[in-house]
Amino acid sequence: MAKSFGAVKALTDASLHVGRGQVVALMGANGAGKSTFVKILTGALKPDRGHVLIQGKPARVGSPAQARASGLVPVYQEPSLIPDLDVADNLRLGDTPADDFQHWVAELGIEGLQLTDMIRDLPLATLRILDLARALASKPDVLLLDEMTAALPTDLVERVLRVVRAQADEGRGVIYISHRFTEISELCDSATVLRDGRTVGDLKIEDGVEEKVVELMLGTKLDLGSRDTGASKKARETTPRLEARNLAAAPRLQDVSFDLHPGEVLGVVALEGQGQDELFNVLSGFTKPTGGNLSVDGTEQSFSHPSDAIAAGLTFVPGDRAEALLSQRSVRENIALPFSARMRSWGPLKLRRERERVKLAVDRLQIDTRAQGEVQRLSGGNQQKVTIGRWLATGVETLLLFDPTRGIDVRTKRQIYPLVRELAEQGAAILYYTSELEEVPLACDRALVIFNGRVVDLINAADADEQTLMRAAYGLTEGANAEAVSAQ
Amino acid sequence: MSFAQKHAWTLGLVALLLVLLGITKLIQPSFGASGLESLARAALPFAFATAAMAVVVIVGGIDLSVASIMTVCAVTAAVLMQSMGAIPAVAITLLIGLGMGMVNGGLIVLTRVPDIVVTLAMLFVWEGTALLILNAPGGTVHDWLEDSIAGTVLFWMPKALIVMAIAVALVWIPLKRSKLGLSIYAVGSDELAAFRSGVAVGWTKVAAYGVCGLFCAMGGLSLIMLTGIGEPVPGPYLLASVAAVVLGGVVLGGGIGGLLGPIIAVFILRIIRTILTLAAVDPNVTTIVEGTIMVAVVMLGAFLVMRRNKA
Amino acid sequence: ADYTIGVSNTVQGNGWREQMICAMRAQAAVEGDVSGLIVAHRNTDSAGQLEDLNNLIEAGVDAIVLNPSNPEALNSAIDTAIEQGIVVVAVDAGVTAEGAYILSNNQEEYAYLGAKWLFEQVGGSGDIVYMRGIAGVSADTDRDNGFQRALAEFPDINVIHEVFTGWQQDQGKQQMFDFLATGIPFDGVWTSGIDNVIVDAFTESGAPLVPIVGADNAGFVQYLSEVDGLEGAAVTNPGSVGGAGIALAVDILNGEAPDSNLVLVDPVLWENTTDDGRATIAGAQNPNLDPEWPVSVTIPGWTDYSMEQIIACEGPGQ
Amino acid sequence: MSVSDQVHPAQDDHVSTLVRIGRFLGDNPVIPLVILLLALVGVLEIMRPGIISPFWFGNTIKFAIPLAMLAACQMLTMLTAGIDLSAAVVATVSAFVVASITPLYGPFAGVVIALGAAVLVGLVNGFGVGVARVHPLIMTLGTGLIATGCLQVYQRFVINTGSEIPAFLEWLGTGRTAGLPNGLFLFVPFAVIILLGLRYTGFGRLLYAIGSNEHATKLSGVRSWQVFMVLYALVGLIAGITGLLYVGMIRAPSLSLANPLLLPSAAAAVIGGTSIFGGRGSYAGAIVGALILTVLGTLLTLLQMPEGARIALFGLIILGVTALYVRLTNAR
Ligand SMILES: Nc1ncnc2c1ncn2[C@@H]1O[C@H](COP(=O)(O)OP(=O)(O)OP(=O)(O)O)[C@@H](O)[C@H]1O
Ligand SMILES: Nc1ncnc2c1ncn2[C@@H]1O[C@H](COP(=O)(O)OP(=O)(O)OP(=O)(O)O)[C@@H](O)[C@H]1O
Ligand SMILES: [Mg+2]
Ligand SMILES: [Mg+2]
Repeated sequence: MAKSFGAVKALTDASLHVGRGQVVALMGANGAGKSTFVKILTGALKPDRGHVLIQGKPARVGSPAQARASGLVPVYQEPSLIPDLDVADNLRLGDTPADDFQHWVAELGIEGLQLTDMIRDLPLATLRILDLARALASKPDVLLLDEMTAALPTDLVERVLRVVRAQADEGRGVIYISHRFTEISELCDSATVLRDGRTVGDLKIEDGVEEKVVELMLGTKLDLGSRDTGASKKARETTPRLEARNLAAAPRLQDVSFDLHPGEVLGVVALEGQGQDELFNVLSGFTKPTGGNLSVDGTEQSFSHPSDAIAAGLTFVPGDRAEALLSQRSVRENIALPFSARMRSWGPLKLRRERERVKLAVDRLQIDTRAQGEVQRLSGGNQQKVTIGRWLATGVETLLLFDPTRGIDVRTKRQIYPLVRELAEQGAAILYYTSELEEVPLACDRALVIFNGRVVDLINAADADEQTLMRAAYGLTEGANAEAVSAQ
Repeated sequence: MSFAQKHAWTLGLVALLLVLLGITKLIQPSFGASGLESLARAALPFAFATAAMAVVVIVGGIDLSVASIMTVCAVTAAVLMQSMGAIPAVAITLLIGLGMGMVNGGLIVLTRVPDIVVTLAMLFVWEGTALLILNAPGGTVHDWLEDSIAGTVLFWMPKALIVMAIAVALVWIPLKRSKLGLSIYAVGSDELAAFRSGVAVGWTKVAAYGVCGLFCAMGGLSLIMLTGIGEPVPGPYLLASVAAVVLGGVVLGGGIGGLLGPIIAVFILRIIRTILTLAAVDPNVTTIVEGTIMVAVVMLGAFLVMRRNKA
Repeated sequence: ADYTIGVSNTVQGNGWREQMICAMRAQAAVEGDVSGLIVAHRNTDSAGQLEDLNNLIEAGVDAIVLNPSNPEALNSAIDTAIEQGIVVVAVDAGVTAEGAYILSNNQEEYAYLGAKWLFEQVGGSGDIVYMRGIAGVSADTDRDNGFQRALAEFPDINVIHEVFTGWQQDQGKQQMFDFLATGIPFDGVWTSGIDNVIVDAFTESGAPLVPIVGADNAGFVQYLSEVDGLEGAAVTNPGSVGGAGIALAVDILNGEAPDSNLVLVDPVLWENTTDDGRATIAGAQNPNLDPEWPVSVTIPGWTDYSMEQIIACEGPGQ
Repeated sequence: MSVSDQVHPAQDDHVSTLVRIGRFLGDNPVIPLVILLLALVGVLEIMRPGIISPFWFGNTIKFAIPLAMLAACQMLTMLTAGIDLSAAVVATVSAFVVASITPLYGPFAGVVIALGAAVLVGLVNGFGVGVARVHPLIMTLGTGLIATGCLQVYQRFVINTGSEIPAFLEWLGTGRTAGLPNGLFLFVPFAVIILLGLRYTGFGRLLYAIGSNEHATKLSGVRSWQVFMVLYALVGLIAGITGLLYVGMIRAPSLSLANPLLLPSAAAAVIGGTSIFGGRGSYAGAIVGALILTVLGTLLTLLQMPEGARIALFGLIILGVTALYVRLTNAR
């Protein structure tokens, strides 16, 4: 397969083979062309070159409908349900049998879903599950899952893996894309690695394959992350940058208190829908809290607009990059956006300063700027970097990161952890929500665990192995650390 | 969501309409069956134009040429009726309207020029076509057609209202229940997601514009049924239909809304005109009042939605 | 008596129609028998005028004075009105409904008179620019009939350029500039009332003036006496015919109906090429009047209001 | 930089000339428009040999200027996914007010009151769009109606005060310097300000940003209502200035003077490549769009054919031009 978008060659020579009952991981760095490959295989894009064979016979997959008829059913990286229709109508649109669908929804652990619910009103994680359930209900021969789990909380990921494995065991083929090695090693039989649009290797999944895959993906060796937490201990002795006391916000944030010090990275860990969205919305000035108060550098603050929060030094990077990006504008304009936000800076631009700062941010994050004319042409991971780069360019005091590594490849992730650390060491205070528990020890000093809208635990990075975090996130540590938390 | 919540906007419009009818009755105690009858007749062309506009707005487009298509259909029918019976003439006109709409849709899909530009250009093309068909008012309409929308049945029910309801329902209800109707909403809501769900996006758009043309043809026919003559100059239906569509709860951009709300909005706009005339308000002020009410209703709607979202 | 009269008009924002409305208001104010005037005055089509007429009938008026958008399209409402004993008077243009009274400016004659003068002025042969109104509108069609009648009488006159101004000043001016730019020679211009901007187009571009026919709009009439070298004629087309319509309606309500249902107000031509004509023009001029208003603000024998009253533009009880 | 250089291949440089031309045009969308404009002028010259003269040139520019200025109103609002349906009415109001106030209180007062009225309408639009969040189409349609009504009421009080157009406006509207219309003395600085302002000021950036993703601008601390208020007030001011120029040009303060420019002004903006969905557009394109429409108007005025065919041809040519343009630049 080959595919170019104007000057950019997304795929040059990509091949892939899936047998019955096999789960093949499709791996590659951000921008390697994985999604493009999936789109071509399922008729959403026309390839420049290449062909698809099904059971050895050439197949035509000219449109998504044709692909579906040939048994190739995808779950794309972006939700593909119609926002203004209810669930039932979405099913009707693709002739998906509702009974099977509901069976799969239940199997995947989504409760309380009504067929009359509007897609628009459902949270992202649910949408991903519905996408999957819809695909499963059409009984595909080959299932193509593109970063299906990136936005899912850990509990749902497990169910998805179980269901997918069961599919393969029934004799279906699965193409599975993810940047998470734990999932790959748990689920997949083999891995096909793409680099710059070219298939560079097919590997069996076995112990120690991870390093080989990374090497193939990146074309270089890469250190695994590690770090020491000495500096941050010191940090906690200063006055807190951010003091939250008994914050509450509808519908799910009940009572959250914490201190965030300069030089510290405070992790936030929670299962889906425990109030973490509301917490970040309150801190970033999007919604007003219904209770509690918030002080920045010792002065009490009440934000009525994100610009108030920004003025107080609190900058927010949302998890969904589509929310934060000007998709049709250039990388430069995206990064420079906060410079013009306030009315007094509506005048002539300071072009030189802007160019310098933007370049600094781009270099520091190693943003791939080949398609910089329009941010929507960057790959997902690079888009994510742009959303962070915006705040590097303005200078950060307090950074609120909401799942910043969602859908990002290992290499980029390993650029982001040290960056976060480095910012903290330079005096920034960072609040870091992540849906991937293994990130906590790599990026954070301590982790705040939220369950049911309340803080249930505060765990030091040294103790934050996945099991401890998981138990806490499920609210299973009630009592032990809770007093310590409330005393803080 | 409960029925009342889902249709809150439409129910609000119905309430507003009832209040306005009450006000009319207060100002003019003799307002009754004949008043309703003339209200329904006045609303007829606006209702069809609005239905036409609503369909393309739902599919995510807009059609600036509705008034021009209506004019072409009106003069075509008026000319045809000089030489043939009403039924074939009506049938041919409906087909021509459908065809003109599909031409609009086809051009949008093929040229990939934005809807608003294509239909702006087609506004002129159809307007010119109408003048080429009839360069001065003329043609004829069979009497029974004119009578079919004049007067009342069952004491007070205006025939025009019944004709309107039947015509719109015959097209819209089967459409809305069909896969095509669903596709129209899907494409308007999220074109990419619809494509990926297997919807033939291009054909759906062509079909939606075709339905728009069909409603325009009905609008054109209603014009000649009202006036008895074909006039080759477009009336004020473009902006009025956009206004009614938005007032009726259809979201510009697509995917949300139906036809009932916009048609009720048409009646609201018409009855405001009636009230202002009955109250002998200075005509220059009526323009101001109409503009203000339009803006105020939409503002109020936005305000209520904001309140509800906060609560 | 204590009459309420309804007025319906379908063009707004043009000086002629505004004058017509003001004349109606002023006349209603001076008629002792009129206590109320309901005016429906907006931009709309025939279907919209039907709506307005029906609303006026609902309002229970005693008489309706309308400027019809089309002679045939309004019959259903007019018939209803007459059935209910409402007096209907069409002004400016006619209607075909049985029993309606018509007090009409003779549009065909308007065009014929001006065209004939123009053709004679250029010596019976030459090339003429023909600047019409809005294609497909009744008044434009009537005027075209008159123009064609005159044209038939002058076989050596050739229409070298025909264009529709849409009765818009800016479009007329731009179209004249465009034609002047072609350098094609011509001998005269007939306009359908977009007149003074045509004179401007000549003077601004430095082109030699040719005879121009316009209407009796204040701006053009002023030009006829002030612009050096302009030979031209204004054909009267009084908007005050609206006032006459009110007077007629009141007469009919009072039982003094005229013998015929049809009264044509024939236009008059004022030329600035004869002493008589120049004197008429000098007398008619009114530099303070809105330039789009016709200078013939009254119709002797029909209207009773004064200049001040029509300019005040107030109806009864205001 | 170093890592990404290794990881991603450099852009391919053996591409065909055709692709390269296409890409160049895609990056400079004004060029195909200018080519289309020149083609239309060529057709005109073939149709009426000798028409292309300095006189014609001056006229074309003269009539394109007000259209291009109103197109600026449409383009600027379209950048934020809006539109200004009241622009033409505002121009008319401003024209009528200046002509009716001047004989009473002099030209200075006339200009100030006219522009004041224009900015007022703009502020109301800005409030409706930015604060009350009414769709711009409805808001400006509504204020357009309201302004028309107010103008109608107003004109009744000035029927016999006469009207007078300030001499400098006549000079600006009708005079020529070195064969070129004096209107350029207003338009050239105006266009430069818009062009540079969009590219090199924070406000210009924000217009594009809000049109691309308003939510993202909010995240970055932009209070969009402020932007909308200033934008619509500015657009009102531009429409008001256009009205002043136009009344100097046409010298007939009619109650519907500039109203026919509404559809063409929106058409000029979209022909010029502005997306009505926001975030994309350039003023250079809109200016060329205005010139194309003006030349097209001349072309059709001079074609002898039935009026219906003329109107239909106008539509077909607009469609053809934009379709070709989209094909050439691959823009949407
Ligand atoms: N529309 C476009 N126009 C031009 N270039 C594009 C476009 N879309 C993507 N590209 C380029 O193609 C390359 C691969 O992007 P792609 O989205 O496939 O990355 P990816 O593998 O999905 O990475 P990520 O994991 O970051 O999402 C990028 O360098 C990008 O700049
Ligand atoms: N519509 C498009 N137009 C131009 N370039 C595109 C387009 N879609 C993708 N690309 C480019 O193609 C390349 C491959 O993108 P693709 O989305 O397949 O990457 P990916 O491997 O899925 O990455 P990720 O892991 O980030 O999802 C990228 O450089 C991307 O920028
Ligand atoms: Mg991808
Ligand atoms: Mg990607």
